[in-house]
Amino acid sequence: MGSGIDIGQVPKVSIPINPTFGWSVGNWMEYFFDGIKEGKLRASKCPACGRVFLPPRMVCERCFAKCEDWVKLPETGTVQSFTTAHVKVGADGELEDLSQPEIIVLVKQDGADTCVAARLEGESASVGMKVKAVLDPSAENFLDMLAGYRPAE
Amino acid sequence: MEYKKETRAVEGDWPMAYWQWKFESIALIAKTREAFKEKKLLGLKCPGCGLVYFPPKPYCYCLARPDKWVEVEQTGTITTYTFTGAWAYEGISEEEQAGGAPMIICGINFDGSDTLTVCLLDDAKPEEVYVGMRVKLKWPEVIEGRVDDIAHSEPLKE
Amino acid sequence: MDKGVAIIAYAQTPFEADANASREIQVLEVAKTALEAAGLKQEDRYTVISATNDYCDGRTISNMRLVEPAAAYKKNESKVEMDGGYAAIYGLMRILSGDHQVALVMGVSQASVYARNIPGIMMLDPTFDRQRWLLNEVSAGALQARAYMNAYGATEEHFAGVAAKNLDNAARNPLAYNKLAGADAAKVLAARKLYEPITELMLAPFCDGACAMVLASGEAAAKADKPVWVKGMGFAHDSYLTERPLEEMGSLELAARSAYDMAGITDPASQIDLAEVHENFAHEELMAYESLGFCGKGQGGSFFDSGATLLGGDLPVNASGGATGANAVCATGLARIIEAAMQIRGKAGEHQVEGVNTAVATGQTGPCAQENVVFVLGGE
Amino acid sequence: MAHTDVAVVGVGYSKHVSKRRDVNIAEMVWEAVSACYEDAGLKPKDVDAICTGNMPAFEGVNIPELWGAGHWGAYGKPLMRITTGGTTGGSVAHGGYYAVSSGLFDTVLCIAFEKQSDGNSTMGLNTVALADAAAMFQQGVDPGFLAAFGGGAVGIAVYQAASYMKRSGCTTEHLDKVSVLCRTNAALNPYSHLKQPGLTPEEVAKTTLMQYPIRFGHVCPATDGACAMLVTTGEKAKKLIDKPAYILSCASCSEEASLMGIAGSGTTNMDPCVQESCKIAAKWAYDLAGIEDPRHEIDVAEPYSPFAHQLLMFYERLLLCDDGEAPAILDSGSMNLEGDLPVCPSGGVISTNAIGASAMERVSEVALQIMGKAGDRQVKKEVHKGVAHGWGGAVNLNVVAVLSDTPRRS
Repeated sequence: MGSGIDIGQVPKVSIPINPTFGWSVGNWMEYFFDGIKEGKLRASKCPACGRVFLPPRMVCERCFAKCEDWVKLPETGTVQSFTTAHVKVGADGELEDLSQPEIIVLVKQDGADTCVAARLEGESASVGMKVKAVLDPSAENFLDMLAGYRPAE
Repeated sequence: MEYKKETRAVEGDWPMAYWQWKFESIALIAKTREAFKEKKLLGLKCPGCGLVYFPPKPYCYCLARPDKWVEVEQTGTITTYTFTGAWAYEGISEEEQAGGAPMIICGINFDGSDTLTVCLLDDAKPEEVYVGMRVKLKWPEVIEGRVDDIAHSEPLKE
Repeated sequence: MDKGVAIIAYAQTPFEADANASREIQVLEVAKTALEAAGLKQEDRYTVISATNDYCDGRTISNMRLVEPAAAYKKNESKVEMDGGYAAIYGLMRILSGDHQVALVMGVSQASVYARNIPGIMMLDPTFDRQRWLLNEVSAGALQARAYMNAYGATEEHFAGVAAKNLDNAARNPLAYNKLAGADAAKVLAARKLYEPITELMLAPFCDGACAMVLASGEAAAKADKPVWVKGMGFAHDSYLTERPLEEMGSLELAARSAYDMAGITDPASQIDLAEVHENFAHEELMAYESLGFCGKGQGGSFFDSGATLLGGDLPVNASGGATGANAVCATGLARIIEAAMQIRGKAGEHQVEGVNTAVATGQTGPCAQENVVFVLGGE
Repeated sequence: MAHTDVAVVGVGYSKHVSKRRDVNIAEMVWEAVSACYEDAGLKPKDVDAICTGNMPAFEGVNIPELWGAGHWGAYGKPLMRITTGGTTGGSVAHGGYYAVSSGLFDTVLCIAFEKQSDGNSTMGLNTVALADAAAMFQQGVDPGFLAAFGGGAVGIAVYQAASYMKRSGCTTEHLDKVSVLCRTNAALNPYSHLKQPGLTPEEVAKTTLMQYPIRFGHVCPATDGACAMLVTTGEKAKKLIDKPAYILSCASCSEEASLMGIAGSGTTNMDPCVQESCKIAAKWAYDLAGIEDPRHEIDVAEPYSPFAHQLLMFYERLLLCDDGEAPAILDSGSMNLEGDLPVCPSGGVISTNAIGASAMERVSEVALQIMGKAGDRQVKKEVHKGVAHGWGGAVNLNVVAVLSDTPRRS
């Protein structure tokens, strides 16, 4: 049995096309973004187990119940975990060095049972640190309306 | 919460421009293209099952790897076909008929090979085409060593 | 398991940064080698399960072009879009159903042709996290590492130690890609900082590679030389990364429990001789020690300090170098199963551990090890 | 060796329309899942494992289960994702079958879906061939020329249709009739997308020609939708419902890709209408199911047919008649709801195509017909056995499942 023909370096090709997408966020996330526009942090709540979801979910994964209850959460929360980022993922998927390190925090909003990953405006972070959400209702991209967190005094 | 029929959409993409693909067959076809300049069709024969692949292919279903260049005939048989342009269909409107120049596209099994090559069929009417029809390759006036060099075929008058 | 299924053959390509072969040719090589080792021919009857990812391969229906190279021509074929460990699970199910006697399973990916960290970002919640571009597999891993350190007192030195062990082990594995003989914790800590506490040497770098394995029913395995028996298996799904306690590996724990139940393992630390763990980051290996029951909750760091998981220890983990040594997405978990089988057969060469009869192997999919699969393997 | 019977005990669908912009992917799928639980009278706690799939390029989300499966009751459960292109839904159902018949799990939830409106569906399909296209450009092929070779918007289906028609004597009138059969059946199905009650062949014949011989009226729509199916052991099924639909057997078969691209095409699949792999898969499935004479033993068929000619072609390849006989059988009226062997009572893929879900919806429809739960589209004859089919890849993958009102083993 032959092992093919020696062709030297195997050629590579590419094509300059980037398929685009538009993911509809659904009514639960819609209500969340509408809320931030009015300066409110709205979380959905499971009617069965009371779990509070921020960002909101339509279904509680533990109870399979539809989360039709809503609660308004305070702007404060607690850092669950954090990382100091020295890199970011570039458009080509490689890790590029950042000129200035930045801090990414995983925050549990007071009253919520799930977390939000966001930037921390500040020099340092620690687990358990109290933080306050920075809302920017006029942000051009609605995903940036929850701009990040800053240390709560 | 007022239920909306249309909610916001997050825009994003798949940056495929940064993806690449590796193809052994590109190198194999490059050799075939060179042979076009001598008006030759080169196929690749599998040592395992004896199939001749034209265009050449780097692997075979039998798990052996085709490794022997063989010359393939320039006559062949149509195994499948279609037409472009709405003109080909009976009973269509005039606007549809204005749909552009007619093209017959067919899959040809060149004699001496076991695979299919897609070519245009010139000098034939759609109603004349059939599976099993004999055709031959029609070389362009200037052969540049491109895949397009073997883009055209014509009915074989035997 | 009352009905026996055995691993009767396997094959791996060398893992490389940029293999001089397409994924089709890599798959053909492992499929052909594994079939031959199993004494099978293309025309024999077997089912084929591949593990590939459309986004890594840059092809919708990534299995479509693999039919011939994967020895799947005119075969009963399917594909899982997860780690290769899941292909092994599906192959196992097909045999246990009684409809099939032999299954060829495989996994392949080539990081040299895709934008490395993008497929991971495309796994995130598209309605929120994804386009915020903060989370990716590495930053999420860092958040998990910190949560684990905070909960249980593990340190960066522990992570560095694990990475150094795996890099050094990989140096003995001729197929590994990321190797560093004599690596030590200081070297790992001094490497390029990515997302703290993760340095470049603490992660499993994406690379090119493929592997394949042949599973057979007890009957079909009867003639095989040194079959390795699947004693137990389990797999489980955990919550999305922002909705669960990151300091735990819930799905690995569940998967291990079901695999151990099946295999009759009640005291993993004493009953298991060796583990091959799919760790995308050094800290995940420590967390796996706990989830696999090698030590108590929160004791991953001290268990590592005891030296048990070193190549000469009581319960060597990732003698092959693990995913740190080579991480071809979709092949990585299957490679762990194959490495564990090699150890049981006594065919692991320079990284062979003496006297391995029962081994555990894991595979994972998703950010922060969201989905996990566990296999318990045993010799005669 | 011990075996376990497998039965479908519940089926659920989301709405099937062209654009669901009020829900995200996970929420849309939840609709099908929750309807399915309700149909079976089960809860997520009763489920031992989950099998899912879609065709991810359409949504641009990699392994959407990671983010979405919590909405489907997957928390803490074994989950396996199976994706095989057009055959995905069928492959997922097969996964559910093997999960139960292996004896490893009792009750398995199968989920298949597609939300095409989140992406660009033409682009989604193009990503099947972009790699090959890139290679062709590198060889000096003009993009426009390549598009014509690829069959333009309708792809390889046009070659297949032309070739099938030539071989079988099927005419364009037959294609029009197939569209009528399916779209009028779809009008009776609350979960179909394109409902056209009272459609006539003449109306189909007046739709715009895409490429010979395919007109717009012969082609499936792009649908947003999801399907869920609960399968369990024969023993549990009998306790749950009066009339479970047993999955007797599943088989798939792959041939070489015949995309007519750079890597060429090999042996048997040279002509895309031959579809030998469908015949092989059907043979394997019938053998396992103990069916010797499918033409007489099968009571209902759901061939996968996004293009009109495929309903006839796959009817033949599923060994329900000889090659070339299907057009005459269509003319005889036997394929209608009240016929001898009704085909695509659901309305078929030509009426509803949520890509990843489509091949599972063939299985679920046959199950509903056997369970007698198909509502207005329930076929007239008594249904004992049915065959469900899926097709995909670069015309090279076929999946077949055989269902029955009586179990295979006990």
